[in-house]
Amino acid sequence: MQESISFTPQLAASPITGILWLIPAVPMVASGAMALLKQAKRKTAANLAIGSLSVSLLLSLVAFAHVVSNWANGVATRETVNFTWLQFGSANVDLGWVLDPLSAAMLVMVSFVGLLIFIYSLGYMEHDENFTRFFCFLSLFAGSMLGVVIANSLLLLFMCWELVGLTSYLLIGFWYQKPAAAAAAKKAFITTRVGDVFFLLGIVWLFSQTGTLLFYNHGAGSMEAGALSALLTQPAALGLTAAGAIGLLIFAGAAGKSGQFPLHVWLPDAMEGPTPVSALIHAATMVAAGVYLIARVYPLMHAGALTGGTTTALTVVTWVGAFTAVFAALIAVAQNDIKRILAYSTVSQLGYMMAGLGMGGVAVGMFHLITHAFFKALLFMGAGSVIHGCHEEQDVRRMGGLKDKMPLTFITYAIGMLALCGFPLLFSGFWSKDGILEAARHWSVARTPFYMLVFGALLTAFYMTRQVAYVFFGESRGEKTAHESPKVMTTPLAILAFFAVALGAIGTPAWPWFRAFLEGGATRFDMQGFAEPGLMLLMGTSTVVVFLGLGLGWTIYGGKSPKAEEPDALERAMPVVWGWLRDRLYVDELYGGTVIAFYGWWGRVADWLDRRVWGGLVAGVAGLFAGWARLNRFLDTNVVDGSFDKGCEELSTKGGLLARVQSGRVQSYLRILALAVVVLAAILIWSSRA
Amino acid sequence: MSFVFYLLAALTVAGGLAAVLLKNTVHCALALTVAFAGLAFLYLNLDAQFAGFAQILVYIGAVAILVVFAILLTKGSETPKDGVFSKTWLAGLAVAAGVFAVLGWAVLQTAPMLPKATPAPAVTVGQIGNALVDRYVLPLEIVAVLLTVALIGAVIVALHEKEGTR
Amino acid sequence: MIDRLDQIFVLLRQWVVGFLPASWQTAAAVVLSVVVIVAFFPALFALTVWMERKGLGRIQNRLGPNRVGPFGLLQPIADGIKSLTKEDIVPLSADAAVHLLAPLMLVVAVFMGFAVLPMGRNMVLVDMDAGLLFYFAMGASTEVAVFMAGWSSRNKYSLLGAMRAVAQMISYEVVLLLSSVVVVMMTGSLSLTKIVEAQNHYTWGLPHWYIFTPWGLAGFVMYAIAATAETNRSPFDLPEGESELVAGYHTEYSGFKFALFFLGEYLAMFSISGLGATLFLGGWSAPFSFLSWVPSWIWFFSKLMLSIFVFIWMRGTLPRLRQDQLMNFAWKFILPLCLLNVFVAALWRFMGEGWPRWVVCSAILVVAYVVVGRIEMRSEHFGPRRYRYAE
Amino acid sequence: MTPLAGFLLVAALLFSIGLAGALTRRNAILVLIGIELMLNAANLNLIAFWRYGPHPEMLTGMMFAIFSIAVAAAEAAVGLGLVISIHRHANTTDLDQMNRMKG
Repeated sequence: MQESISFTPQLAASPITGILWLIPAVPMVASGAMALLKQAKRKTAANLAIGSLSVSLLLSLVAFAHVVSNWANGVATRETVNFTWLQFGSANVDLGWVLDPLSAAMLVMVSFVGLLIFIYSLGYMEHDENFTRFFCFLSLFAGSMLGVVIANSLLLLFMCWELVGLTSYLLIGFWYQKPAAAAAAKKAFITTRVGDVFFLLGIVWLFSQTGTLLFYNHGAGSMEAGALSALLTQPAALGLTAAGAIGLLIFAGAAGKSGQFPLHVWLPDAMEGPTPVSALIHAATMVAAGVYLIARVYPLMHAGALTGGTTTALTVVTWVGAFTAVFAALIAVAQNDIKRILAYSTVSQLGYMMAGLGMGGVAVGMFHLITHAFFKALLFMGAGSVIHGCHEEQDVRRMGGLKDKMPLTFITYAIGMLALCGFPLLFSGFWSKDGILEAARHWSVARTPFYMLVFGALLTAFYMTRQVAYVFFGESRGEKTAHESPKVMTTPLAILAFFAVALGAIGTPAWPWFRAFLEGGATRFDMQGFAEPGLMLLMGTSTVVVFLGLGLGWTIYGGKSPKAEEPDALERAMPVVWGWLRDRLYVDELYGGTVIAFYGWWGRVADWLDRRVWGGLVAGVAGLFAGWARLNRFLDTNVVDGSFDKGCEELSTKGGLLARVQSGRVQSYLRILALAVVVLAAILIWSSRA
Repeated sequence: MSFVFYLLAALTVAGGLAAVLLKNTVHCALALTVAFAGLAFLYLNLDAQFAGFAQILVYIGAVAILVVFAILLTKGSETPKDGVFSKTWLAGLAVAAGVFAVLGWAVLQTAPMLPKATPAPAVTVGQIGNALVDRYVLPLEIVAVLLTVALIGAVIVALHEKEGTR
Repeated sequence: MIDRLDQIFVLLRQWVVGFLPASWQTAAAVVLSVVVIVAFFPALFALTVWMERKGLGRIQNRLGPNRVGPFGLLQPIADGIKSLTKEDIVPLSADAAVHLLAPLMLVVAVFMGFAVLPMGRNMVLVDMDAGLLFYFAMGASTEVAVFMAGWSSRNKYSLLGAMRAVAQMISYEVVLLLSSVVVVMMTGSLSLTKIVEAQNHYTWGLPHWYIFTPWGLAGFVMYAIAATAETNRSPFDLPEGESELVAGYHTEYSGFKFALFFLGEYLAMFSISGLGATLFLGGWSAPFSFLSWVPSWIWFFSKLMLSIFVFIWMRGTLPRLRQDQLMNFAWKFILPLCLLNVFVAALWRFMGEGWPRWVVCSAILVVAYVVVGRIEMRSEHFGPRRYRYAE
Repeated sequence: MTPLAGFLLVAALLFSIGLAGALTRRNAILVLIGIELMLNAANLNLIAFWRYGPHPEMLTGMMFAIFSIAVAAAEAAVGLGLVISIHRHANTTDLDQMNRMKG
């Protein structure tokens, strides 16, 4: 019997891997249940969402523990469960899920941060009448994101990827009454779609080359030596190997999701969504999905690299990342919407991650991803709490002096901000960012990215200081008086703040636990890690840079509290540049002026063609036929009819006779049928024997 | 041609004849079950165990009962005064006879070239099951859909159109 | 010695058959076993009737039969003599032939069912490859007999009873089949002997009976309910609800024919209990490995009698359902759960060894049971009926 | 006469009987009964050919028969449902009176 079941998977080495699919399945089922709920059943919805996600968190922790224990026994975990989904001809499409350090770490991060944000939203969305729908979307998102994480097949990953895109669309446009929100949702959807097209192309190409979309399948997967070497021999255009080209296509998709330079425009607008959404999707998890994707297909990207060297794909990733980092940081300096500032900082941090992946490998990029997920979620939720406290005010110039009114928010926010700036030694951001800088310093291709990233760090410290100075210091400039947010919102803040500090401990040069965990080496604590030549110097530089940024920011914005109307301090200094930055370097306008304008123009042309040319033609033809028809009618009425009518009468009388046959009796029909069969059979047999 | 075969054939044909000839409709239905049973035994005689039992289960267990229900629901059990055969029964009979003539003629014509007795094939239910889910999986799915549709359709057709009930 | 005792009936048969010429032996063996079955189960029937009347008496705080013989043990025999000597009345307007055929057909069909039941190691009349299917085919053909009985009596009570009986039997036969399908899915065979063999293993002295799995337990419960309905036992005894329609489809029967119906009913009960034991309770296999020296047939019949006792117990305890409740219960409650159970069994097989499948499968079943139950109980199918007068 | 020919003859006879019933009875239900008989005759053919055919292990004829049994069950259900609903409308199952669809 066992054999007759075609899709029996090669059963996982451990029970936990066998039921890994439950991790995404549970929230998805929950969201399905919520979709059926009445809007009034807020409590049920909240319980369902949080309960299901905590189940996922529990399972993720079990999986993580399993991986860690394996690792402690010196076994690198990579357990997969694969099964055939479709089969056409000889090719069959397999799906499956994988448990390895990468997915385990990501699972825990996503479900943990997600859970905190769910709890936070309880408070934040309290007064929204579509509470239930909100949680339905949230859990659907959580489910599909976890699906992306565990996917062992590029196709499954792509499905979940699209689901994630859909939920992000739904959630950005959650307040669809606001035209801005609706527009932002559309923009996000379409922009990411541009990337996804390339991604899909990459998938198809990969399938056509390797015949499988599984990452790991006991040596037969597309991320394993056999397939990769095959890909390397395949030349593609522009002196790229097939591996490189596919890598670039996939990177285009990743760039779309995690807002890398050409496709970053949707992310800042996405802030129209509710703040928990911004925190969950557009800071912690979804935008990180792109980075995660690159980490997943890293073998492909890295394939064919000479020892210590790099590949075209990785170089592109690096440059795009580094450029995005600086570019977005620059724009962030001149924004006034508290969430927009964070959004641009997210874009720039994603740039850091990409650069880290490009230059330092999976461990560096992923470490920054994890730490960033925590402190950026913290920042966003802090911002949310501020907005909540200031009665939906988002303009930093209309806030101020909040540090006394909302102390808890202030402290946690400060911690997040310092972590983001990479304040030395204490904060996780420092270590992860230093990891990237360290990698950049050793990069063989060029030195420029290093300087760019350092400059980016300076800018980061600067704009964060500006923001904090605006929001929390000086005296209040808002109309209404602010108030501290409820416990249900501040508690997650505190927890996240703790991790924003503590996570640094697992990634210091002295004890690179995380890197060892991902790459499966042994690790122990020794101070010699710092003794590596130039490392101290590097740490010194970044420290100096950070303090420089903080100092600059403070000297310019600290203490004083300009009126909302009067121009910004920097604006007075250099209005032109400021204008550019405030207008986001005109990227949107550029797209508007080129692509969109072209479509608009083309649409008008088509419209004109329709109205004038084709329409005219049609009208002309129609007129022609109309005239012909008139002529006919004349002939008919005067010539044909007489004789024709006679003929008709004849026919109807004869037809009446014929209609007798149609007696309406079933059996008569049946009889005729049988007769026909008899005759037919007789003829057949007769002919056959003759 | 064994004795058993003749016995079963006689049983089946007699059942069929009774089913179409008897006056009382319910008797017809019962005679039909006899014919079905005879057929089932014929299948067994042909070493088609599974088909035989399926025949009993489906036809005697379900179809015959269904017919009986229909008869009682349409009070067709009482025999009409003006005969049970339609006005055109003679023509119908003639046609049926013609059909039998042609078929029988064909069989007898081809009888010499038909294969002689072959050893009984050893077919287990397991093989049938595997064939169902592997070579014949598509027909299986389609039949499943068909049965569902038929079920729903029959229910809807037979439902009262009166609102209030269901 | 022990296995001699285990195989005692088989050996006896060989011994008896040994006296005949070789050419007749196989046929003779079959005939002999048939004779034994046909002789044994009516005897068991007599015993069971006594048990039932005694048990009901205890439950209803009466003494039960206590005049004929010690503890009224000879009561069934007295009843038998009575019904055999009674006049056989056939209503004037009745359809005599059908009226006569119905009870015979019923009893024959029921007896057929025993042919495939393995009543002990090597103790099965015909080890058919499609045994289960055969059993259900025979069960299906009893419905026709019941209908014949009800219709031929020309009595509205009989007809109503027959209609109820047939409708109920058809509905619950679906459930019966579907709840047995899971076992077939797991064993991969329709042969009852193979099914028993598949359950005849032990870990730490505990048997691998199917009832000790989530889907098996669910399947067994549903099977038991369906079996109760299939044999028209209380609480599903509407076809014979004497308070509603005198005695259902055998109202117009008396004397020996009635006795045949009575017998057929109990035989059906035996065979369906035996099948249940075979499918879910490991047939003739011992409940603990250290008890496997006890002869297999003892285990089979003790399981059978146990379920008979449960039948009697239920009859003494539960009130009768209403027809619409009965139908709704079959089609809207058990059937969905049955289908889900089939799915769960597939999932069980799909997930392979290990604890997760236990958790997941049980969780699914329990949740479905609770949810469907809640929904159904809300709907008016099961609650008190809203009567609409003057329609 | 070969066994196969015998089965085929029985099937032919049964088919003709069913056809005769379908053609001569007035009660719609009995017409359905006739059709059932015809279907069964076809099944008998299928199984006979499977049994005496060249490749019984391929199970083709058997499968045909099994599927046609299933389909016949569906047919019976729908047909009888139709008969019942017709009876509800026209209050008759006499086919000679059901001739409203005459041309």
